[in-house]
Amino acid sequence: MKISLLSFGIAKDITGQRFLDVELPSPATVGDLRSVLVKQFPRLSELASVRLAVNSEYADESVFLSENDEVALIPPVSGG
Amino acid sequence: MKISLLSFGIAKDITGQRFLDVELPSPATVGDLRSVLVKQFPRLSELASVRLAVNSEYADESVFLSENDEVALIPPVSGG
Amino acid sequence: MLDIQLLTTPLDTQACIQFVHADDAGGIDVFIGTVRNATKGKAVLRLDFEAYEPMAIAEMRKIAEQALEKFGAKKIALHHRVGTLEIGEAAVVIAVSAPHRAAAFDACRYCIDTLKETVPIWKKEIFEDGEVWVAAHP
Amino acid sequence: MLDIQLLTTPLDTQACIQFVHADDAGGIDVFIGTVRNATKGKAVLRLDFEAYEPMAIAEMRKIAEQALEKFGAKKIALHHRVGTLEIGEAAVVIAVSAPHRAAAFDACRYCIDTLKETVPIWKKEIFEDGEVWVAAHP
Repeated sequence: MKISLLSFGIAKDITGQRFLDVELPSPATVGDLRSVLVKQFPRLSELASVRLAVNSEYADESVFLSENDEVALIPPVSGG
Repeated sequence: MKISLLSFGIAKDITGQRFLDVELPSPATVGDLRSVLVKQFPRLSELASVRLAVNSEYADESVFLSENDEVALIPPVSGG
Repeated sequence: MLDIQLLTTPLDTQACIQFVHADDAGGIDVFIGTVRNATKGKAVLRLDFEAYEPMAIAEMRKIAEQALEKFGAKKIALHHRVGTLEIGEAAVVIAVSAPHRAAAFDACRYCIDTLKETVPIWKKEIFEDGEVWVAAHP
Repeated sequence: MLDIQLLTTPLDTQACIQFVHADDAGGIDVFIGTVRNATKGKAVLRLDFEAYEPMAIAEMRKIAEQALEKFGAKKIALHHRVGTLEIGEAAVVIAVSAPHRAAAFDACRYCIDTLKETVPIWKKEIFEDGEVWVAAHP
């Protein structure tokens, strides 16, 4: 299935693009997606943290993804 | 000796005037003045607190007063 | 850097914020104390504030100096109003800048908490059927 | 009552204060986070903020709703800016009104502390000789 991946902040510098389509074998969890991304972009594991948000909500590793979910790579936030 | 007494807030309602001259036998402390005032204006003792300030500074009971000191009766403050 | 004022005119929050603004401060905390329309469920019409002016200013300055020193704040503006205030008007404005936000919050709170204990200013609540000096009696 | 905004234009502190003003609130606390001219002794030229906008607004709203509920605050305005900010400009303004001052301070502090942990907004510091995403690395 196809997931839309959004990258922000330093995660965008690492993936090289804001929008990226990722192909995953179905079923797949957030944890599975993380493994794929860290393998493809090893510098993600150098960050202080990387959270994943599914459809604008922080998501646990165990959450199952659906076709066309919008997943965002959230590196350490620094607003305020 | 003569002390100038200033009264504020409810203390002014009790003494009846903003400015009052008080005659005291010399030497006299802040505590002595307090005794005189409470005798003259018994309703002062109904207040939650009455502090005395000498020349714009809070003063302990043991402080000696001087002729022409300005003493203020400070009932419970409620600024802010 | 302090700006301490006792005023009979409406307080200017923006001026307080501008005073404390500094390029090396990352956080500003501002407290505004306004006149509430009720006390313990009873409607308040307005408030009268009076102050022992020279001592009030001296005590406000002491508090602000302590706050700069205790919390490492950069600048403090502390304005208090006296006279008659209508519902919703500001009685006090305190603005504090500091390098980091915790110091700004802590210093601002220290100022208002201490002001309410030591600064010789008195507030009388005017009701439909009478008036009361706040906190006078136990 | 909430006013949650993510803006590309300068923040209006006075509008935030006016929004939270209420006749039954006695205390307003306001936090303003401004761009400092240095980080760890190194001169900062300016900051670039970017946000995951729909999620940032949703998270800001969650935080403000929690603050209303946890502390009994009345109204909260929470404005964050994105884009390029110069030294001294405000990146965030949070205004909170509450019946009493402790609740206003606590709710305001809760908002900024939580915002800095959960809201998807990122800040890049631009120096003379390079740029750094703040807090990205351990």
